[in-house]
Amino acid sequence: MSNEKLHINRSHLHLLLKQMIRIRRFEERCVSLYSEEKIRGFLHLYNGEEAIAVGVMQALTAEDAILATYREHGHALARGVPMNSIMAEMFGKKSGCSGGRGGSMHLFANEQRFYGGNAIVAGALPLAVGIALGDKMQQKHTVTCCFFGEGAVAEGEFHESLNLAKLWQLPVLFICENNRYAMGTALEIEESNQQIHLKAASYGLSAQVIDGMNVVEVERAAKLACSAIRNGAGPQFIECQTYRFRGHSMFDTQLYRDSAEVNEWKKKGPVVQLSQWLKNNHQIQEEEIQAMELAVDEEITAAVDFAEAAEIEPLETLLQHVYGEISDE
Amino acid sequence: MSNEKLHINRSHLHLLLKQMIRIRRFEERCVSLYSEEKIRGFLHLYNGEEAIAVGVMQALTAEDAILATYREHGHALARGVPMNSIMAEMFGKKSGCSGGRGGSMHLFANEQRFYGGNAIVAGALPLAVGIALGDKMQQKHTVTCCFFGEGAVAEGEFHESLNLAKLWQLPVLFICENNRYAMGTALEIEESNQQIHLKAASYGLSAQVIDGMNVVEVERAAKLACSAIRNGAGPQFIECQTYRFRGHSMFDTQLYRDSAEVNEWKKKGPVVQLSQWLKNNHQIQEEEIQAMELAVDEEITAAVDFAEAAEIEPLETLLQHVYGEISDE
Amino acid sequence: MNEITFREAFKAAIVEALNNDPRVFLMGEDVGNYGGCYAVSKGLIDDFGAQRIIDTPLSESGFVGAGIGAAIAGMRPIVEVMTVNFSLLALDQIINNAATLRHMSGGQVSVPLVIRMACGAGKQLAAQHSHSFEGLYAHIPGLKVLYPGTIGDARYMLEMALADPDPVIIFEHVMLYNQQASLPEKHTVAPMEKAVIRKTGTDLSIITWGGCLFKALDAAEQLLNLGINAEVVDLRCLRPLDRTTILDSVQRTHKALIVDESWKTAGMSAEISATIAEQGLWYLDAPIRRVCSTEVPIPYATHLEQASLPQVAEIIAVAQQMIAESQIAMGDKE
Amino acid sequence: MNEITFREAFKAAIVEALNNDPRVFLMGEDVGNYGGCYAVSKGLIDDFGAQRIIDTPLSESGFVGAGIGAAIAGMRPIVEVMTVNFSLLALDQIINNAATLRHMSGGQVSVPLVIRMACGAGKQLAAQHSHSFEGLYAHIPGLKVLYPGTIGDARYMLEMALADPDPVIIFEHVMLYNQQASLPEKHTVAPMEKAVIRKTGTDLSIITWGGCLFKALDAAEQLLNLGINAEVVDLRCLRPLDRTTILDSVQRTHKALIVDESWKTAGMSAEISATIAEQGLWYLDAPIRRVCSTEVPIPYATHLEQASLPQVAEIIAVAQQMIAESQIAMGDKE
Ligand SMILES: Cc1ncc(C[n+]2csc(CCOP(=O)(O)OP(=O)(O)O)c2C)c(N)n1
Ligand SMILES: Cc1ncc(C[n+]2csc(CCOP(=O)(O)OP(=O)(O)O)c2C)c(N)n1
Ligand SMILES: [Mg+2]
Ligand SMILES: [Mg+2]
Repeated sequence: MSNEKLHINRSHLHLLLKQMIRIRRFEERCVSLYSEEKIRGFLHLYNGEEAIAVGVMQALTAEDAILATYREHGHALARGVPMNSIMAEMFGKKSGCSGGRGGSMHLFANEQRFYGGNAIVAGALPLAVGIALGDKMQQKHTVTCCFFGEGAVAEGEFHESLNLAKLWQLPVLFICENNRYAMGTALEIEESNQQIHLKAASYGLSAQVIDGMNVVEVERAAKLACSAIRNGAGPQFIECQTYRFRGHSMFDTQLYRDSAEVNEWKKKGPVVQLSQWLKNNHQIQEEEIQAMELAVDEEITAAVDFAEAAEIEPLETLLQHVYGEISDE
Repeated sequence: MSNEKLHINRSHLHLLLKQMIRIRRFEERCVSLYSEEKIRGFLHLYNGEEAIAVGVMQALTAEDAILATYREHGHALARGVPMNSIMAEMFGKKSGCSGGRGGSMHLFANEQRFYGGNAIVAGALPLAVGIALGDKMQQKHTVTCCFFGEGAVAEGEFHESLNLAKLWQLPVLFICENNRYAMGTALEIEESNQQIHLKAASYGLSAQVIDGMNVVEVERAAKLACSAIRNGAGPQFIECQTYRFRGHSMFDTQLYRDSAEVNEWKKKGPVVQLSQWLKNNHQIQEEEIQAMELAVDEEITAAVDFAEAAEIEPLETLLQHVYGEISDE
Repeated sequence: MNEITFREAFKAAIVEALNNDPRVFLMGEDVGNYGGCYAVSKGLIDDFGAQRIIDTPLSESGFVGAGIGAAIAGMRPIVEVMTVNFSLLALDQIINNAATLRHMSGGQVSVPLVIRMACGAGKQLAAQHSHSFEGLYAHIPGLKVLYPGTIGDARYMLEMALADPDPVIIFEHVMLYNQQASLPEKHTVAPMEKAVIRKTGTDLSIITWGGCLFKALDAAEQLLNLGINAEVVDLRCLRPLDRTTILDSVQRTHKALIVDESWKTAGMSAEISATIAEQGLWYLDAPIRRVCSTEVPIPYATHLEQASLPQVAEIIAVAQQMIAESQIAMGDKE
Repeated sequence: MNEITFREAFKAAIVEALNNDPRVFLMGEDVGNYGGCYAVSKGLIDDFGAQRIIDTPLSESGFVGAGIGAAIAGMRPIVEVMTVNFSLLALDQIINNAATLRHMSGGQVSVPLVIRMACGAGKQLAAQHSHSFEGLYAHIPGLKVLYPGTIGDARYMLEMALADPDPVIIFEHVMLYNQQASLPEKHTVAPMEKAVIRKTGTDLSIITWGGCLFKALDAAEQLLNLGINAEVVDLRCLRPLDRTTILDSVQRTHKALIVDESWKTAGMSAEISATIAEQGLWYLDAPIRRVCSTEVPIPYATHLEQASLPQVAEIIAVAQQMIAESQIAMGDKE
C-alpha cells in the first residue's frame, strides 16, 4: 500500500478551508431561501459535517464515482458540480442539475459521476456496489465512493452491500458520516453495537474511525484508503465522527437533544477548527478568511440570481425522462 | 447464570438417539413417498442435521415458541407435533397440521407454539424478534427459538433482526444450522466472513460455534443459552456446524459438491456418532437400536396409513382462513 | 362541534387505544423522541413511556416483522412506517408473512396488526417520497386496507382496525394532516368496511377516497354551479371493497368517474372500473373515466408536481365531457 | 422445425447474449454452480466462467441493486431473482431506484437492466412460492414488463430487452419450462411492445398472457367445437400496454374475457378491463369478464391449488355465459 504524501502546505489548507466555508455559507443561504419559499420540499443541511465531503473529495479523481444521501449539497459542491446548477435545481428550474425534477434531495451530475442524491436511507449502497462492479468489469481502476449516515447502518441493505463488496473485492470506499442522530433517534437507540467501524470490520473490510471534524485527518484517511483500493486491497470503510449543527430538516423541533450538546460540538466544528489552527500557526490572516467569505458569498449570490432568472421546464415535458430512447445508447 | 446440570444418563441418551433415528427414518420415508407422488411440492430433508433440532428442543419448555425454515420436519417432530398430523399435512389432507394448506414447507402447530415452517429465507427472524417482544411485554418469561441456515445470514433481515434483538434485550435463541451450503452455493461464496458466530458477536450477542453433529454438545449449549436468556442476559446465538447428507431438495443434482465430501461428513453423522459412542461405552446394544428402529418404523407406517386414509378439505372451504372472524378473539 | 386537524384526530385515536388496551403499543421510526415525522405522536413518549412508544432503528423489514410477531404473541401493535415509499422495504414481511400466515397455517395463526403509513404527494418531496401504493396493498388477500378521507374516519377507524383479527393497513395522506374539520359523533361513523356517499347526486358518480376526497367534493360543488349534480362516493376501505355501494350509485347516475392519486395503469382505479364493467355495464350511459396521476415518478418542481396529480379542474372537465358524451350516446340510441 | 422446451429457449437467449456482447453477464442466486433453481443456466458457468455467471449470496436487495449500479456503469446485467415472491425483498431497489433514477436525474442516468423472475403456481409450492405479481410491476412508470407465453418469445424477447435503455422485467412461468414447441424463425417474432393475436376469432376476445396463454388457446379450441369462435390476444408486454390491439380485437368481437393468474382485485386484469371501459365501451355487447385466481394465498393441496387457479373449463364456461348474455342483451335492444 503506497503511503501517499499529503500536501499539507499552506495553499492546500486554504483551499480546504475555502471549500468548507463555501459549503457552510451555501447552506446558510438555503435556510433563508427556504423561508422565502424559493426552495421547497425537504431540505437537509450539512452544517458541521463539511470536513467529510471536502476531505474525501481530495482523494478522488475525475473518473471515480460518487453516491450520497439527501444531505448532499456539500458533496455536490465539493465534487465540482457547478453551484449554479445546484441552486437552480432547488429552485425547480430547467437548468438545475436534475432539470428541476430532483430538488435538494436528488442532485445528479453525470459529468462529475455524481450519482445522486438518494432519499431512501441506505438505498445507494447497493448501487455503489454495482457501479464498482461495473467499473471493475470494464477494467476502469476507479473508486466508487459512497456516503451515508450512521442511521443507514441498521438497514438490511447496509449489511448486504458490505458483504457483497468484500466478497467480490470491489473498489468501494464507504464513508459513514456518524453524526450520532438519525432524525431524532440517537445512536444508542439505533445500534446494539455503536462502534460502527467494528461492525464494518466484521465483514472483513479494513475499517477505521476518525475525527470527521478534522478535514486534514479526513483527507489523509481517504487518500490512504483510496490508494489501498487502487492497489487491489478491496473495499475500505471509514467512520467519520461528526455532528449536525442544525435540525434534521427544516421541520425539526429538536426535542431529542440539548442545545448544550449542540454548542459543545460547535466548538469542535470543522471550519472553526481549521481556521483556528491556521491562525494559531500564523498560516492565515483574518482578512484572508474574510476574503474567502466574500468570494464565496459572491458566488452564492450569483447562483441565486442565476436560479431566480432561470426558466422552468415547460409542462409539455412532464413525461420526458420516464423512458429513454433506443438511440440513447 | 445458573449452570444447569445436564442429565447425560443412559436413558436420556437413548431418548436422544431414538429421536434422531425417528427423524432420520421419517425423512427416508418421505423420499419414497415423494417418488410415489404422495408428497409433492418442494421437499427439503434434514438428514445429517438431526442433532440440532433434537438437542435444542431439550432446552425448551412447553411455553417457549419455535420458528423454523422449510427444512423443518425434524424440528416439528422433536417438538412433539404429532407425526400423524405432519404426514397428513404433506399428503395435503384436512387433518394435516396446517389443514393441507401448508405442505412440507409450512408445518404449524399452535398447541406446541410451533410457528412454522417459513419458506422465505430469513423471513422468520423478524417474527421471532416480535414473538419474543410480545411475550416479554406480557411478562411471560419464555424463550423464542429461531432456526435458520447459514444462507440466511447474508439477508438484510438477519442483520436487522439481530440488532433489534440485542438492542431490546429480547429472549431469542438464534440457532444457525451451518450446513455449509445454501442450495448449491458454498459458504465462501455466500459470506465474506465465514465465521458466522463472529458476525453475530458483532451485534453484541453472546455467540458461540459448536459441533452440530454432537447432540450432547448441542443440548448442553442450548441449555446454557436458555438459562442465560431466562436470567435476563438477552439474546443468544449458537452456530451449529453440520452438513446435509442429501440434496437441497428433491430436484438437486448436486453438481456443486463431491460425493467424497459427503461421505466424509457422513462418518461424523449425529446418529452414527451417538450410537457408536454408546456402543463403545457399553451403554447400548445393537438389539436396542434395532428395537428403536422398529418402534419408529411402526410409528411412521401408522402415520402414512393415517395420512393415506385421511380426508381432503372440501373445495367449498377454499376461502376459509383468509380472514378471521371478529369472534376469533 | 369543535374543529380539529386530521393530525389531532389520528393522535387522539392512538391515545385512546393506548389508554383502553394494555396490549396496544406504537412502534416505528422516530415516533418517540422526535415526535413522529409528521408530528402525529408528538408527546406520547412522555405520557406512555418508551416501552409503549418504541423508537425503532431504520430497519423497516425488521420492525414490521417484529410487529407481526408481537401480534402473533397476543399484543395489538400499531406499527408506523414513516411513508408508504419505505414500506417497500418491508413488503416481504407484509405479504409473505402478515397476509399469509393465517391461511398457510390452516387458520391457527392470527396477525391482529395495524400498520399506519403516510403517503401521497403535494409537498414537493419528489420521486422517492410521494408515492401512492394503495392499489398494490389492495391486491393482497389477507390484508385489509383503510384510507380515511374525513376527520371522523381519521378519528375512529383505528379502533375498528385494532378490533379486527387481521392485519390492517391505514393510509394517511400527508396533505390532510393540517386540514381542519369538525369532528362528528362516533356513532355516526360507518363501519370500517363500508363505502359512504359523502354527497348525493343524480348525474354522475365520482368515486374516490383518502387524499382525493376533498378534491372530489370541491369539484362536485363547482359542478353544481354548472348544472351538474354529481354524487361523491368515498370508498374508505379498499380491501375488502364495498362493491355494492359503488354499483348502487352507478345504477342511479349511469356514469362513473374515478379519482385516484396513484398511477392509472393497474392501480386501484382500474379495479373499480373493472367492477362496474363486470357487474354494472348496462347501467352506464358513458364510458367510465379515470382521473389519476400522470405516469411519471413525481417530480420536485411545483408546477410539474401539480401537473402530475389529479386536480379539481380536471375532475370538472372530465365530468362535463362525460355528460356530453352520454347525451350523444343516448341520442344514438333513440 | 425443431422442438425445444421453454427452458432451452430461455437458455439459448442467455447464451446468445453472452456471446454477442461482452457487457452482458448473468447474476443471481444459484445461477452458477447449482445450474439455476429451474436449471435454465445449467452448465453456463463452465462455458463462461464465474466472472460472467455470478453466484450471489442470498441478498435480493443487495444484488438487484448491484445490477442497477452495474447497468449505470455501462454493463448490461441480466439479474435473476429466483422467484417473483422473493423479489419483494428487492422491490425498494426496483421501484425507488431502477424505475426512478432516469427521471429523478433529469434524464442523466440510464438503467439498461434486465431482471428475470420465475413466477406462477401449479407445482404445489404453497403460499410463499406461487405468486404472480406482474400487475404490481406493470403499475410502475419507468419499468417495462414482459411475459413470454410462446417459445418464440421465450427465445427472442431477451435480446429486445437487452437492447432497451430501461429496466425490463421478464417473467417466466414455472409451468412453462418443460413445455415443448417448435421454434419459429426470429424474424416472425413481433417487437417487444406489441400484443399479438395468437388465434383469430369473431365471437369474443380472450385476452391473456404468459402462463395462461396455453390455457386460453386450449379453451378457444374446445369452444370451436361448441360453435364459439374465440379470438386469443397474447399481451406479451404488460407495460407499456398495447391498448390498440386490445381495443381493435374487442371492436371486432364485442366481448372481452380476461384470463389472469394473479388475484383479481386491483391486478393486471383490472387494467385491461378499465382500458376497454374507458375507450371501447360502446363496442361491448356483454359485460367484461375476468377469470383470475381465487383471492386466497395459494394452498399446497393439489385440489385446493388447482381450484384457486384459472382453468380451461372455467374459461369455456364463462365464454359460453358471455355469448348467452350478449344474445339477451341484443334481444333487449331489438
Ligand atoms: C428507508 C428509509 N426510511 C426512513 C427514511 C426517513 N428518514 C430520512 S433521513 C432519516 C435519518 C437518517 O439518519 P442518518 O442515516 O444517520 O443520516 P443523517 O440524516 O444523520 O445524515 C430518516 C429516518 C428514509 N428516507 N428512508
Ligand atoms: C428470500 C429467499 N431467497 C431465495 C430462496 C430460495 N432458497 C430456498 S432455500 C435456499 C438456500 C438456503 O440455504 P440455508 O439458509 O443455508 O439453509 P439450508 O437449505 O442449507 O438448510 C434458497 C436460496 C428463498 N426461499 N427465499
Ligand atoms: Mg446521522
Ligand atoms: Mg445451508
